[in-house]
Amino acid sequence: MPWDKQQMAARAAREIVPGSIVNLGIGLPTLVAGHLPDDGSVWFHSENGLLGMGAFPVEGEEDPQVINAGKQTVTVVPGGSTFDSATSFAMIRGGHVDLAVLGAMQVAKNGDLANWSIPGGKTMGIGGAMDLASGAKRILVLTRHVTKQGEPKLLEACSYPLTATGCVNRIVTDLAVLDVAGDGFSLVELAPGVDEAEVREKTGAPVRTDRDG
Amino acid sequence: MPWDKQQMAARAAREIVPGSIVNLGIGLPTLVAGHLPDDGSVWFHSENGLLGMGAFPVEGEEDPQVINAGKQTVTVVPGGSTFDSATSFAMIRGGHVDLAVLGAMQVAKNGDLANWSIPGGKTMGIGGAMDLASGAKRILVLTRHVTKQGEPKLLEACSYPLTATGCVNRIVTDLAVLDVAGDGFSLVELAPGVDEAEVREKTGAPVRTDRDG
Amino acid sequence: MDTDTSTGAPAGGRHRDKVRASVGEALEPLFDGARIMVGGFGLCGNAEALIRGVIDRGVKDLHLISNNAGNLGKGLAEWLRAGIVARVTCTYLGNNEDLHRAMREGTMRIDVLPQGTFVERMRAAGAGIPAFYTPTGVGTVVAEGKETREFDGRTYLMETALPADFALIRCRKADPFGNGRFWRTARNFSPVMATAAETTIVEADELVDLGGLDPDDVHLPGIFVHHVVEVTAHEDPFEYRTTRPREDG
Amino acid sequence: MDTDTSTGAPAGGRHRDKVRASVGEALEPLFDGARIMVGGFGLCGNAEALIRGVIDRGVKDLHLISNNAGNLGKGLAEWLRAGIVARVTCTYLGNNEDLHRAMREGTMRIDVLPQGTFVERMRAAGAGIPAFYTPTGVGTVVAEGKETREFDGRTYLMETALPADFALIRCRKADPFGNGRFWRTARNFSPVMATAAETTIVEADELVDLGGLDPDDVHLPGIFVHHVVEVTAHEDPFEYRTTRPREDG
Repeated sequence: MPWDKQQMAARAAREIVPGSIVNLGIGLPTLVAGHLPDDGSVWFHSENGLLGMGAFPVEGEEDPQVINAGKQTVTVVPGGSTFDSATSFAMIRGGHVDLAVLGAMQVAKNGDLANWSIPGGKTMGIGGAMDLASGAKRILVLTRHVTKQGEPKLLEACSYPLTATGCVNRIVTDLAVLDVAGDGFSLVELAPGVDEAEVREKTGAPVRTDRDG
Repeated sequence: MPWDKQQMAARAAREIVPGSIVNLGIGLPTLVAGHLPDDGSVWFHSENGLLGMGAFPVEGEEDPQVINAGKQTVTVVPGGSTFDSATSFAMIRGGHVDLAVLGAMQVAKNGDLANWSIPGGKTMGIGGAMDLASGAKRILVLTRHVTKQGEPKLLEACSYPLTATGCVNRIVTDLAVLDVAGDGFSLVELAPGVDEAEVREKTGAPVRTDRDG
Repeated sequence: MDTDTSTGAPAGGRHRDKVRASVGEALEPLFDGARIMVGGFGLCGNAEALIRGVIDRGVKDLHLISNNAGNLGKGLAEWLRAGIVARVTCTYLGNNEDLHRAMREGTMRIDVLPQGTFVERMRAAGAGIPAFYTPTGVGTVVAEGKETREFDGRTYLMETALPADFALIRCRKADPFGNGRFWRTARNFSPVMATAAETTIVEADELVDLGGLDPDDVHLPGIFVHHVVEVTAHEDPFEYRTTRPREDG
Repeated sequence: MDTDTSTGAPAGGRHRDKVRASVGEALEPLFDGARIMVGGFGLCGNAEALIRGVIDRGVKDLHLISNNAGNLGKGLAEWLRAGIVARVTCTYLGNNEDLHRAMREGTMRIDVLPQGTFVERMRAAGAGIPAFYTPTGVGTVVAEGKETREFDGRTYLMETALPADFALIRCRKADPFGNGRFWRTARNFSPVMATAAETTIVEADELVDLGGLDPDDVHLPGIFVHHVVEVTAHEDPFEYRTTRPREDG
């Protein structure tokens, strides 16, 4: 049985090492925070100018001037800091953020990422996506394996406008964990009850396993 | 009789308009502050990271971590602020400093300034001189009219390594006040008892007056 | 700038008498066609009174430079509805239906930039840097028409400074010289915009005395500020009010 | 970086357990030939214990990146005397006789940069900007061998990022995550150097608890810091002790 959203987030959380600085993109990636040990060993960066982002506030303690990049009310953990956007993006572009967990519309076998615009659709804008995709040390994509229409999202090449080229390292989907391998995707792990055949069928580029060499 | 150092500084102080941000170079220019009204209308910027630099501290109240760019102990006026060097030079290079008062070894008729190195002599270094000379909105040079050896410092062209090209607006010397005029220097004012002939004689480029022009 | 004819020096500096009695007075310098930067991340940290005041001021054909250009019909979305904006430079449209409508109807030019490039271009303008290179946007539509260059084997885009005529920003505290301090994530683009604009106008929740801010506590030095107006009442709307239950804490 | 073979992900982040028990322990990562940035404007804001500790550490052939490389025989001048420096990048020699001697005798390569360019190159390194354009130095010896380019009719030099292996800086206060706060003009280059170095080591006058600094009061976010050591005793020498008489005040 494929992973559900929370199981996907939990699997993604296993990719996060203690002592790292992590930026979680808008949407599915925000669920990842809930699956980490509450020991203060991971520091969340929010590109609107906050390092040390904490959980949502307790009801009644919301501050409209304490928000994350998705404009949700959040809290600041002890040891958190606030700063201007130039400093915040210096952190990102300068390679100081260890990991960004991003959503995706399409990922290509060479690591190209498309996650900001669908041709002919409503453009939400770029926001911090391009800077995060090209600036963070490691990019983990968290996405369903196929679109609502059942089309593969892991492809030979992206057809949608790119966010950044060759930036993705690993992908966690509802079916599997895969690495970008240049000539295809390398299977790291299968969701329980999902087999290689299903993953291959639903992936738009070659999927290889260790056994393939 | 030519102006002495304090009279030169007093004359330079007359160039400073209320409500302006001023950076005073090391040496003679630092005397200028003592000739301004103590009404808080002029804000001194020190490139080591201080805006709102005040007078020297009262004896016994010196703080080795409150210094100016000449590494002298100073104070901070109410409304003063401290910041890092990148911000400090953003202020300078970004044109936010209204006036820099700088010393000079040589000034050319086109506004070229040389004030950091004498070939064959001891090089003190560049420090903030080049950024100030090319970044401040207006450059006032405060210098003796001739060298200790009696050589003119206001010249057709500088022979010493330049600090910046075409940057000087006005020069206050012990003999006169002159503007850079491209084809020479334009006489603005004479020190008491100094005549045009003396200024012309001690200047290495044409000196013109309103009558010439 | 006016010139004092007796000395040839500038006649009056801008760094005195900065406190304005009203929003209208603070906005007096605006003009039609001005490039105006407005601070805030969405509706967070908006100079609400200045934003509304611009509509009353009656200027038009503005080039708005702002991360979001409002949201939920509030803030800068009111400028879009009022028809006083000719051009928008932003990074994110999100659920800002007024901006989507403007884009759909082609009523104004809308440039969407990567957020890091957006703020770094403003920082460059404020810091006297005419252009810089960034990895962001290489190989994307953002790179179209731009120079690329390799450094140490990686490709970068050249981006140029983004200046403005005015910046309208909100501070939690400001003093009469314009030194400012922000609250939490309300800081965002505001202190950078202040450096990039020819004239910066600050809406301060609280105007403190000169000396009321410790020198080490100033987020925005007054050298970058030209007008200050105190506005004590703000709506500060929530965009997405997310909470956890109290028993959780 | 080590790799956890089960996931292929990096095995351990650097942003935990940053507090070091001693200067020696804090300096353990140093190596021969390292590029080391050291904060301070002259002797103001020097990480005195770290500076001395580097000599005890026994590393050599260092590339020192510092505004002044010491003065009056103190601070970094001790590195010059100890013969552990192969190269200096600075902006000002002034009365630093040890540096003048090194320049005279040609015992090390010494590059003298404009101060604004020096700090902006470090800021660029920390911010992922490989190069930028500046008006400073055009038409001077600083421009030799560098590209120039016109923007809007003015000529600018291209300058490149200046990174380092280590930054040694001094904070007045720091917390265990490495968030730091400086005192007055002791801030200078330090927070910028912290961004430009692969590893930043902070000497804190006072180590406070996590949460001991308000988020809005942090000058240097801990993301840029990797080791923190508390050192309570400092000489903090005066370079030029200038005063006015008490009756004047």
